[in-house]
Amino acid sequence: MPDDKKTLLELYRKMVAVRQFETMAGEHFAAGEIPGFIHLSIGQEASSVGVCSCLRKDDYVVTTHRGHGHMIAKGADLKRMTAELFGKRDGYCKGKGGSMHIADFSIGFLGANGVVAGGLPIITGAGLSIKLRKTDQVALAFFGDGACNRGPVHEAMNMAAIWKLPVIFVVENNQYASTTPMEYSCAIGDLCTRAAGYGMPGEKVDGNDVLAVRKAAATAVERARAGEGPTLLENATYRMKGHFEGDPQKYRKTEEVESWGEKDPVERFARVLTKKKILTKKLAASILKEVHSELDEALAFAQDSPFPAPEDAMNDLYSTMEGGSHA
Amino acid sequence: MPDDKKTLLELYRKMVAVRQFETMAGEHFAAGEIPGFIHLSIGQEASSVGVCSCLRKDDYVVTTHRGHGHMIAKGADLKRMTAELFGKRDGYCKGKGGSMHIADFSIGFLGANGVVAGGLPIITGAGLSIKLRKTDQVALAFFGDGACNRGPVHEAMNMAAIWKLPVIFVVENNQYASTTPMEYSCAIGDLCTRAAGYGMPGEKVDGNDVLAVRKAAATAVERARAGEGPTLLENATYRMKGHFEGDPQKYRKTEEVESWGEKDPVERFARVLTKKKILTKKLAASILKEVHSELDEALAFAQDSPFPAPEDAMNDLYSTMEGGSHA
Amino acid sequence: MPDRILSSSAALAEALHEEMERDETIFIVGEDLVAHAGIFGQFKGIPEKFPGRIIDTPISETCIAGCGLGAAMTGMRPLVDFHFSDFVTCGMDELCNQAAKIRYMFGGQVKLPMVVWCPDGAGLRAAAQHSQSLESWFVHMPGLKVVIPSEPADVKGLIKAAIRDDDPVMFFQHKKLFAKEGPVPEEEYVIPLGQAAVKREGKDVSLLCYGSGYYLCVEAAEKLAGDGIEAEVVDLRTLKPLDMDTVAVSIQKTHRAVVVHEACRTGGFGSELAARIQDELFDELDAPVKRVGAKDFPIPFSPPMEDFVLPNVSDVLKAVHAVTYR
Amino acid sequence: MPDRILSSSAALAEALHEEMERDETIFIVGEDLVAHAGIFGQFKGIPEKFPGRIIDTPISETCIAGCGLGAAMTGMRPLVDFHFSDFVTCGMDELCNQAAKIRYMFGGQVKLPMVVWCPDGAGLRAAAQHSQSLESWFVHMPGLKVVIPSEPADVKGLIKAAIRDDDPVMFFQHKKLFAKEGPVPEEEYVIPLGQAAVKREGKDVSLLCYGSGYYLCVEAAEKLAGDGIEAEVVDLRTLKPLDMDTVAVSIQKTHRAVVVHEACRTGGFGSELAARIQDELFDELDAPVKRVGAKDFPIPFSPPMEDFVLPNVSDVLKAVHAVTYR
Ligand SMILES: Cc1ncc(C[n+]2csc(CCOP(=O)(O)OP(=O)(O)O)c2C)c(N)n1
Ligand SMILES: Cc1ncc(C[n+]2csc(CCOP(=O)(O)OP(=O)(O)O)c2C)c(N)n1
Ligand SMILES: [Mg+2]
Ligand SMILES: [Mg+2]
Repeated sequence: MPDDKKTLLELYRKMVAVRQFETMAGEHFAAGEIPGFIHLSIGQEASSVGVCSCLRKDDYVVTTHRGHGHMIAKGADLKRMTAELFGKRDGYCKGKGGSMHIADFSIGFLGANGVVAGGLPIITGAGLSIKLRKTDQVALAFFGDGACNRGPVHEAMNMAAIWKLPVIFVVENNQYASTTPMEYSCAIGDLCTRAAGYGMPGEKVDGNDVLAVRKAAATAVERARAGEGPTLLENATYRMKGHFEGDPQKYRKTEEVESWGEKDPVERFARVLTKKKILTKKLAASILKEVHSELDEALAFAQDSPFPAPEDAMNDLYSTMEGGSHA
Repeated sequence: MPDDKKTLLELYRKMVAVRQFETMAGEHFAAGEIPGFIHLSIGQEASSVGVCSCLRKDDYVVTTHRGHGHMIAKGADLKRMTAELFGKRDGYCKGKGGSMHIADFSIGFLGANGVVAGGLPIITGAGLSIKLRKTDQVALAFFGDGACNRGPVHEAMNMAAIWKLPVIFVVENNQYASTTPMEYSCAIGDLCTRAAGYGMPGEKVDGNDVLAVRKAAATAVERARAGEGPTLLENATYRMKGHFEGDPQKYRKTEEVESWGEKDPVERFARVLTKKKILTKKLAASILKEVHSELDEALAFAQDSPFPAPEDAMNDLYSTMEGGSHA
Repeated sequence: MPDRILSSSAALAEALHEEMERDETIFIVGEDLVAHAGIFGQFKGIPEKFPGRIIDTPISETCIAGCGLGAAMTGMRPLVDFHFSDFVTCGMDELCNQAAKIRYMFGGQVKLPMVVWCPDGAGLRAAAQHSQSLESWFVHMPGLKVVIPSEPADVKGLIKAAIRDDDPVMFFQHKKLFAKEGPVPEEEYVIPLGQAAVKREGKDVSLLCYGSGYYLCVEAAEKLAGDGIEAEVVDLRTLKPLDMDTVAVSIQKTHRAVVVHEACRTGGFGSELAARIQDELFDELDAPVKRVGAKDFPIPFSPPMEDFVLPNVSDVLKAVHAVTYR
Repeated sequence: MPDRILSSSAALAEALHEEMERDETIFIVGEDLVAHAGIFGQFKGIPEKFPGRIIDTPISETCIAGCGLGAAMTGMRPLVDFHFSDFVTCGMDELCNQAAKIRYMFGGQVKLPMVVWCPDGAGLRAAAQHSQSLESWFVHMPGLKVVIPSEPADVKGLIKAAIRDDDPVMFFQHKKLFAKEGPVPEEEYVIPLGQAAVKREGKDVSLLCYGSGYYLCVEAAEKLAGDGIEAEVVDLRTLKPLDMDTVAVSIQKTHRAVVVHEACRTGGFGSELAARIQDELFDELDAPVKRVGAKDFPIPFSPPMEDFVLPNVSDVLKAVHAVTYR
């Protein structure tokens, strides 16, 4: 996996794109333009971008309620993403899904999920499908530290392991599940140690270091593509914002939040690239500008897109419904 | 825990009782006297008896579809057990439960379960209840190697571990889940290694050696009573009969069955006791006779007990149902 | 003493304070309860007042449900918070194959005093996986009771009855109703399960409802009064046990009925109630029993579509006109 | 060519052989399938003929369901064997929050050709946790289709339609019917979903049924014929989509209807159908629609009690007499 200048800058650009997308989404949520509730991944960009940089377009990904970053990193169209968050007709899901239920099958993005751990059995099925169809795709699931405590995660890891499915399990351990600290809901230090119980490799990675993430993910992807089975990666990171936008966050101290602010993965990578003389202030500014102009475009697209007609609610349920009434 | 002569003989007597009960049940099932289907624990007596020998009457136990042995070992009345298997009015559950759904709350036996792993969340709740009520009881679950692959097992172990509940998880690894060999459904050799993923001790025990089982269980029970939290015990054993009575058993070889027959836990313990000069042929014969006469009594009780009246089906659903109709 | 005006959240919290004071076997268990006193503030003050008796869990709905059950089987009286009713899907085995059946299967050996508390309903733009009303699944499951209050006073009286009940009770509260206020008596009271309330009298049509459907009916009844139609509003409050007597008395008066709920129409509780009414009161009916419920689609995210799928006051009016036209 | 006489197991196996031959994206996944070709012998010959396309799983119902879904989303056409329908409780999230909603939530981006195959029903003395008929839960879940064949010929034609369908289909077969035999056409045929079959014509009462209820109705109709009552037996075959046209035509002729199923009565499919009939065909009805189903109890183990709880032919007769008396 080449880590040439172009690649590194592309990683950085993606991280900035995720960060700025999330920031934009937060602002427009606050302004009342985004209905429902949204969960931002600010602080976790190294994980989404690092992992997805190892994937092909035809590889499969599922994510969680906190999946904007993963989707952008997998190559989604910002316009249709934004429009979906806004509940507009030109959104990826025509406004039916919103932030928590967004997908783009054309890039193998099999969807966000409003049910914690809901994607894990699905990705296992995608892995089985790859194996049955004998392609060299891989299937990858992002999930949270909190999700690790749900049964489907256990069943999925075991099943992927016994069948040596090309599945990569990426737990983004951002220290909290909603209000619950990871140390409360888990009696061991590292979630990745559970991998041993399934007979698969498990690795803990500095999840705020995009290159470390990328390296670990590359190994896992290679393993999977080679038919050697699944891997569990634990990306240790931190969500810098509330669980959802508007979260009163009584469960954590300002100092803690601030200390993690210093480990901000985007700034950190910028420092690395600057040191390597790959990134300059000027280049950083122009990347940011480029990202902003893309986002402005996406925003305008979303704002201009009409709301769905009420009756559009009646489309897209069944593929075929003939010879009978369903209501 | 004293292992004096009396205790050892009592262990032996219990093992014989379980073995003979199961044999009797198999015969009367074949004769058409027991409705439905039954799952015998022949070959697993060291586990049921060894574990339960460490429990008090007020400790809680849940078991599976293969729970006759556990129930007898916990001190159940053979008469009411037999009557329940026969579907009779004087059975433990008045004929409503049968073999797979039998319980005796007076001895802390919270029930068999027709759903694989169904007892695990329940026993965790019993453990929580003990903790909240501040008693020194313990709560123990028997389950199978196949059950280990279900999500509730994962959730239960994690929950018991983080709260340090007085729960003991006993997996009876009898090498098969119905037709499925343990090695197929699990990519690791020992199920007990999963304990590490929850931060609890896990131990593999020769499940056909009643004293080894008893020793490991004693340690786990002590730990639980002392408030130090849960333990996972894996009792390696073998079911010497089919999954259910009538199982065509195409999935295993006669040689395998025969080779485990040589490790028969009852005979093995008899040899140990004989060597220690605790058991003589004569004593063994008299124990067997004693057990048989108990079983004859139980059988007569069951056969004499009337079937429930059809309308008895309408009792026992709700504790209270006033002020409205439920149908 | 005049009634205070309280929200449903406050009414619930008040009832729980009183009950937990009274009976120390009561405890609350679920996800993310302590830090914010429940996601709807429904447990306000309880973490401070009853430390250790409101317990945060990992995200493990299956085990949470089973855990409540195991505690209920061994002397405790748990209230299990299911976070969002949509996630009952993760505990259906524990609720339906275990909690609902254990007393029966074991021949009545044990009591199961457990409340499964589920915020349900749509309207928050929370989309398909956080908006469902699934009560009819549980009505179809012998061994469970099903309670769905509408007004704050009902919340208080019914949660007390549910907690004191020795059987497993599914208790649903609509997410959009937590902040809604209403008078709540100060004094101790319990509303027995299985008692519907005629909340508005009328002679022309019976509006049979519960939960959020109640508010649709109240508004519809106001409007109908303007048109000279006197609608009787019967708040069922508990679906199992069901107060069929009150329903029958109302229909014997009005001879027309509309069932209103937010759950989707096909297979919803309206089907059960309509089927029973036409069976038991066939000769009383001057028109078919109409059912108002959500259209048979998952709840879509975007506001115009969500609003379209959900039942509204004009759906109730239309149904009333259809049955009173005859 | 005269029809062969086959059991439902054999009819299912035959259909699967033909379909798997035709379309290599079809595979079967579930517990304990290979060694004994399914617990009811329903997959006879498939392990030998299609190795690798019938896959044993660990005991992990949640993941099995999700696994089928993930495969369906990515180009395969899985048949998920749920072992016993009672265990759908362990996969409700995957079936109802995922499979039923994913196409819709994602704006129609994907097709989900998945059959969830569930042996259901009682009568085997298997007690409360292995005897349920839970179809009405899924009828209440938009996004799923629900198919329940009765006779072997229906099994063959309907499983083919279910497999070829691009939506998730819940397919229930009664455990006691696997061995029951009937004529099955030799030639290729598919029974489209949403087509009921009038299997016996009659002018006095419509018996609306499916699955094991069908056989109760056939027997009842015979008996009724002796009493001079001509019962029309309508085998619904699929509950969603529902062939309401055929139901309506029948009722327009008979003006009386009894719905018969094994699921417990309260909240069962009979409620939905009765509610719809009285709504849509009010003026056609000369008597209330009666529902015959199991009594509202878990299935007890002991034979006399199980028999008492389950619906039987005399329940059907009683219901018919109640509606034809008027
Ligand atoms: C099955 C289920 N239970 C509970 C919830 C409510 N919920 C949404 S997100 C969340 C916390 C998830 O924590 P984690 O898995 O660590 O992901 P993070 O939010 O930290 O990204 C909870 C409890 C849910 N959506 N689904
Ligand atoms: C949730 C669930 N899935 C499947 C079954 C069917 N079933 C009953 S026993 C059994 C095998 C259990 O194996 P194991 O846990 O090893 O226990 P053993 O029978 O060996 O004692 C299966 C698959 C069930 N009862 N419950
Ligand atoms: Mg987290
Ligand atoms: Mg086993």
